[in-house]
Amino acid sequence: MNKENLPRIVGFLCTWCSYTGADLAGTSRMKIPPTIKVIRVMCSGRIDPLFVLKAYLRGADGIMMMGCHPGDCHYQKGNYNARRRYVMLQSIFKTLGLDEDRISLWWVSASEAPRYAQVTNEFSEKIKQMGSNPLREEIFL
Amino acid sequence: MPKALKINKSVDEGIKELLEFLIQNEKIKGVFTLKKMNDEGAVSYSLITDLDELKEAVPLYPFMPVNAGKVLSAFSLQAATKERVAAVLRPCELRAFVELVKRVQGSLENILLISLTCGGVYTLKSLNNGNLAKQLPQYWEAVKKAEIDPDIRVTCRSCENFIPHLADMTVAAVGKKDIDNECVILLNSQKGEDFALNAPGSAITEEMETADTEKLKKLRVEQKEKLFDDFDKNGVGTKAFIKTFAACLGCHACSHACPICFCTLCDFDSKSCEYQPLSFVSELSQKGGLKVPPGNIFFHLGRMTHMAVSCISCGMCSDVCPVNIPVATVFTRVGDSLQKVLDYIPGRDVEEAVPSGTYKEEEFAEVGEQ
Amino acid sequence: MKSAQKEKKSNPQKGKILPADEGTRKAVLDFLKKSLEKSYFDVLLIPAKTPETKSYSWILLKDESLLEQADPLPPVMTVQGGNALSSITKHGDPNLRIGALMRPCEIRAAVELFKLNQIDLDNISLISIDCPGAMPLQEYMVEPDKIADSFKTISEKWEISDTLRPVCQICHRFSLASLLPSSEPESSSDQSERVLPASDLHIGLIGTENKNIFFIPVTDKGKDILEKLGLSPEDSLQDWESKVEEMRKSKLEKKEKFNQEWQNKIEGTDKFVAAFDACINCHNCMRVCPICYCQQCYFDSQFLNLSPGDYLERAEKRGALRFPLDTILFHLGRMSHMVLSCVACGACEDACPMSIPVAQIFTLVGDQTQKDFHYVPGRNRGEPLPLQDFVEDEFGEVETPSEGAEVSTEEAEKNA
Amino acid sequence: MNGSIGVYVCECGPNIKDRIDIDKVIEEISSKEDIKTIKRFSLLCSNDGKKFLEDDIKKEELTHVVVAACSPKDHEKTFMNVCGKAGVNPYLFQLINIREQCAWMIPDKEEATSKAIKYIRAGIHRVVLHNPLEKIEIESNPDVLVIGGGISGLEASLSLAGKERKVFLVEKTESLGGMAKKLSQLLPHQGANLSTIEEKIKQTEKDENIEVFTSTEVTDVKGFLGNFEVSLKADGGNGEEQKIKVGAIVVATGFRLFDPKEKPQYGYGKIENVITALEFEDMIESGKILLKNEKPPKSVALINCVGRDDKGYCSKVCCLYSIKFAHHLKDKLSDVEVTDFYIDLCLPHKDDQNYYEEAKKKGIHFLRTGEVKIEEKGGKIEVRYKKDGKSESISVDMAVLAPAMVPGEDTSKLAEMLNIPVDKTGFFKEVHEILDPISTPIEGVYIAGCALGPKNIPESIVQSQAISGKILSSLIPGKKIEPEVKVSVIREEFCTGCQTCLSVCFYGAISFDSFKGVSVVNEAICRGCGSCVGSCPSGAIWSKHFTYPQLYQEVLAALK
Repeated sequence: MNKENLPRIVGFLCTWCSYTGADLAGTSRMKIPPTIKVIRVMCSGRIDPLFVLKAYLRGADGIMMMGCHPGDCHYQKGNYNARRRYVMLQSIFKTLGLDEDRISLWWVSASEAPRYAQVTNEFSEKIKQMGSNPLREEIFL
Repeated sequence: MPKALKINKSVDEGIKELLEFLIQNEKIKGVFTLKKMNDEGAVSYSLITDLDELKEAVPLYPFMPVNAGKVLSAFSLQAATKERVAAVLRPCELRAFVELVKRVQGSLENILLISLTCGGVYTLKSLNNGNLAKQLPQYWEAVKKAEIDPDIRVTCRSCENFIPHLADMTVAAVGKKDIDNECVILLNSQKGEDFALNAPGSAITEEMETADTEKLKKLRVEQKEKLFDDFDKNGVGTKAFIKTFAACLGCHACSHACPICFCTLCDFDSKSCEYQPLSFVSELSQKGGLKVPPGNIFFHLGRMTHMAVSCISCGMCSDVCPVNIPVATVFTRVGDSLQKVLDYIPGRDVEEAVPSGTYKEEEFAEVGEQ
Repeated sequence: MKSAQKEKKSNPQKGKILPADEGTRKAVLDFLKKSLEKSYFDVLLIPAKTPETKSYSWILLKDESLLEQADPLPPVMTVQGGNALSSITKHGDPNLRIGALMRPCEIRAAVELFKLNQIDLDNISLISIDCPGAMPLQEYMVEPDKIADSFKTISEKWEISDTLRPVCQICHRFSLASLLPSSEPESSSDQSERVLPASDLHIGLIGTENKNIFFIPVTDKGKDILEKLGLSPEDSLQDWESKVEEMRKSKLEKKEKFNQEWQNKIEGTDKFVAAFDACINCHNCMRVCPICYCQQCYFDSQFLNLSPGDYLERAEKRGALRFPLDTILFHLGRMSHMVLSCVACGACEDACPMSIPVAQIFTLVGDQTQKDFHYVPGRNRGEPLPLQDFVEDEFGEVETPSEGAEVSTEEAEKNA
Repeated sequence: MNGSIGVYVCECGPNIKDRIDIDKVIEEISSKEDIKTIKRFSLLCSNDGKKFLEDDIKKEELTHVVVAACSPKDHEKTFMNVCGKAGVNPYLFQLINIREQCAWMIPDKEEATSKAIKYIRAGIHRVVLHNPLEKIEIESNPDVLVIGGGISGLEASLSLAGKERKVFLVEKTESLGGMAKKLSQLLPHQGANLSTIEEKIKQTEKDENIEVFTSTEVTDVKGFLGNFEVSLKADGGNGEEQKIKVGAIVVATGFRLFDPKEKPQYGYGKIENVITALEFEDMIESGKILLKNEKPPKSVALINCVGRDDKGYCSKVCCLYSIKFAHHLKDKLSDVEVTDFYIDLCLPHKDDQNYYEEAKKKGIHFLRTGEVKIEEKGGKIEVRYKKDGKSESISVDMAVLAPAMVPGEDTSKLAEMLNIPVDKTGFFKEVHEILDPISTPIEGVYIAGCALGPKNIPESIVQSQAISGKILSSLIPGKKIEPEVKVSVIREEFCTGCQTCLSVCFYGAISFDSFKGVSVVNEAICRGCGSCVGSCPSGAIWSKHFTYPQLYQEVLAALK
């Protein structure tokens, strides 16, 4: 992939844990791939599966859902809902043979800047290997 | 051994006799059941209160004009009925109703649920061809032998849930060689027994699950595995998925016929899903072309996230599709996976929470931690 | 109108005739390709075959290589073109010059939707085309190759075959309506005020034995297209006109018979109700109808919900109550909402899972009521919808005058 | 578009300036986006910067403002305030984080710049879809309801009343004091005695700011922080209903003791002279430590951890009171043999170890075993146990059981009423065991003491005092409450009434209007997490400031 064709990754980050963790990664000058574009939501429970579908169908090469670790949700349990929705999406994608690997969920706490750096870099690398989302060119959607 | 009622009449007439008894003795005010609309074979669900009208009823007619779960939901949406009524419906319709009740779209209260061991239904299209009436003997022959009539809906052929879960009474049909002369109605609940008190016929004991139901179950499971294998071989992958839905008109008939899709105004019919000029301009320049109206794949995948976990595989969606997309097969396949992953059987139990509204802290612990 | 006709005779309409050596489809597509190349249009809206399948859908194409998949006259009408156009311009002008090639009934639906503010026509050029009719969609989906073959013959010979959809067999507006007004009723409104014909440019296929195609400019925009593409409209259209007129006559005859036949079939409440015996209340007819543009149909809303007690009471009055409820109310109600604008496109019938002849019934009723109002839906962009007259006693026998009145007032406001 | 958008790029000293090509940002944005102005400034959060921003917004007559600078965690509020001062609704503003999320994490300047441009463009497309939101203020009632008159409840009531707060103290039983009052003595080595508790009860009863309701139950709670309406019923829930209004609620309902009868292996209720710790406390209190035959015991077994394995947690206090019993026995009956059976010894406080060593010195046997079994043999009690894999037994006159502490009877009922969670053990669950150990998900509802799980008296007191502090500092008389603005709203015309949203709302902010058949969000309770939005199949719920179209614009911009 050349620079023009870097993977396009959309990250939905909960504001309390993962976004703060991402900020901390910046503050700590960790190297984060420019491929990931962050969208801040209040809670991972706010991530409507339809957002993920929309991004996927619109040609996102990868989608990262991120929230607080189970038990640490700022809103008590929102991340448990997020987890179920993620599992559901995975199951649908697997059954239909769509690229389930393009969709991922990660728990990253506010202090886990190194983890944020690690998972974004790893995922970005993995998506690079997978190549771009074929739906980006698909007309008949 | 569970109690049962034996009426020495054909199975259809037997139920009607019971229903007549229930209405006559004011045990129920009316009954929801299929009723003949004309001589060409058209039927519709009706709330029958009058004994003359009951004569026109065809409770076990192998045809599903609309999933009766939807009918009972429409009836009891505003409140539970104060007067008691009965409903004769198929196991998948009953399961659909239970799913709707869980979503506060109806109430089971004061409804006597009469179901049957189900031989499946013919497609809507079979009525259009005018073949339905001719096929009836073939259907009942298959039911008696506990076999699969090859002309029933695809989802019926591969349905292993043909024994109802929560019925108060169940008409034994599958494997009953004598259904032309005798009607056996199992009483599955106290409510069922109470209603059947002093009813015509003789009290016997009878098992819900028999060697014949086992046999049919085996056949159905085989069919289901075949259907799934075929899907897993030919239907998966982005290309195949798009191809499957290539003919989609975006009419959303599938969602409107679906008993689980209960929303008054579907999100995908609403303004939030309409195309904004700005968004398609950039998409156009990226792809060089765009299907219009856009969003069919989004609709089907999105609808899947909303309802597939509760899909009871009634097959209405395939039947109403004007362009013959095997919607029910796709949704049944996905539903099966989802239901396994989330350990959920739609319509099994009214108290079981809908998976989208609940979670377990300890489940899927490995997810997100890699 | 009569004077306009006279005027026409003294100054006959001219167009451009182009050869169609490799078939009319190719000729039409070449023309469209040119329009893209010369940047007259940014994008085209046209039916196309979806890859690896036998089905068709609309595509908005920018990349001219996609034209290879396009088919100006596919054997079936999948999504009604009016709906397709509305879906992309409903929320305003995308700032693209769009050329939309559609069948006449689709153009007319688009014009009705334009009047209802559901389509923005500012940057759109409507291109209509002579239409041989379409084949029943559900039959096509079962045997696509066979049906496509017979459609090919029908469209080459301009046969009025009884394998076509019933409403297509009797459609006398298969060519551009506003050009040939002789058989149309006069408009109730003042025509001199604002005459904006339905399409901008018409493509004639009839009358050439498939050797040529005609381009007939209708509006200034249409003339502009031809001129910009170096196709000055100077050729005589007589061959086309006379052949169209001939075909129109035979279709009108067929329509007369059809009307009588259907009148007998559905006249009287019992017969009308019986026609919908098999209806399963899926409302799919409404969903595919281009004129039914409401986001939430009144008949899908919760306004009609009653309590179980009320249902039981209703059931007891008649001995039995059909569920889902209000089947006939729906069809009659929908009729009262849209039949004046019904363009008889047949989409409803194509989509009915129970094969109820919805389109035939609506066409019959539409034809008669539209005549009463001297209204031809979609003939003219300037002709106002006869909505103010909507509440008058046209439908005295219908169960739902109040609903009709309610919505029509809303529509009138919206339209004002 | 009718509005005019202004974009401001902050250099953040060298932080952004050195790592992002701001000129290029300005050039790209101004050529591609329909905006009124785009400007750069050295440090927008400085006083000069804020003044510049305010003046420029006014000068340019902007309606929407986008600032590209640091993380919203740093200066979102700062710039929102500036917008407000400049006459632009603070919510028609979007802060784009190009420092942490671009400048600082992408070493390549070109890449960082292009990402910054994308973020800013997304912000511009997002901000035009923003709606002006207004803060709302709600009157609040500073009074407090304390449920439970045990040591925790008493302490909370007294600390609040001491600061002139009106307290309603509701106790289910006839008298105050709770479990602590049933003790014969506190732990002597901790330097307190029972009179402290008696004293607290007296003070409470005297205090003019505390209204005590004994034999009274809470039957219903409605409302939210600052505005709770509570129904009380006297006579153990059978009497007349009374309604009170309070601003905060302290749940101090304590615990119960596990009933040893549930474990027949202890022979409680069947074998003579097998008694519970509380019964032994009564003996101490009466000064008569006697067997059923009125003779003093010659040998006593103290059995700890009764029910521990079933419950799965340590009750924390039993080891110490058993040691207290042992001391007492040795002190009163010099020739008595005392054996203390335990699974794990729990001696958490600094003086506890010493107290235990002293007991050993007095000749008390401590036996670490698994669960023991008690049988009757020849009129005596036989305690069977396993030691190092071998079955052994001793014969004693008396066995004192120390049962596990279990949740109070009303815990689940109250939890439902207050919409607060309980955990696996059945006790109430705090927001976070370490970070927020006294709060519940419901603002204004706090939990103290053993209602949360086993605690000793000092711990319970500390919690009550902490809660008083929280209430006194957050619920101030005369001060209004400002609930979250970015809350969820239900679009009624879309709502089908399936109530899925109710099941995913952890705050009980959504209720169902059965007349209209639609869900309703109480904006004063909603915290704006948006879980309900993600769960609604009809798309009927929007979370303000995070609406579907707003987020979708961000998705689109990310994929451009």
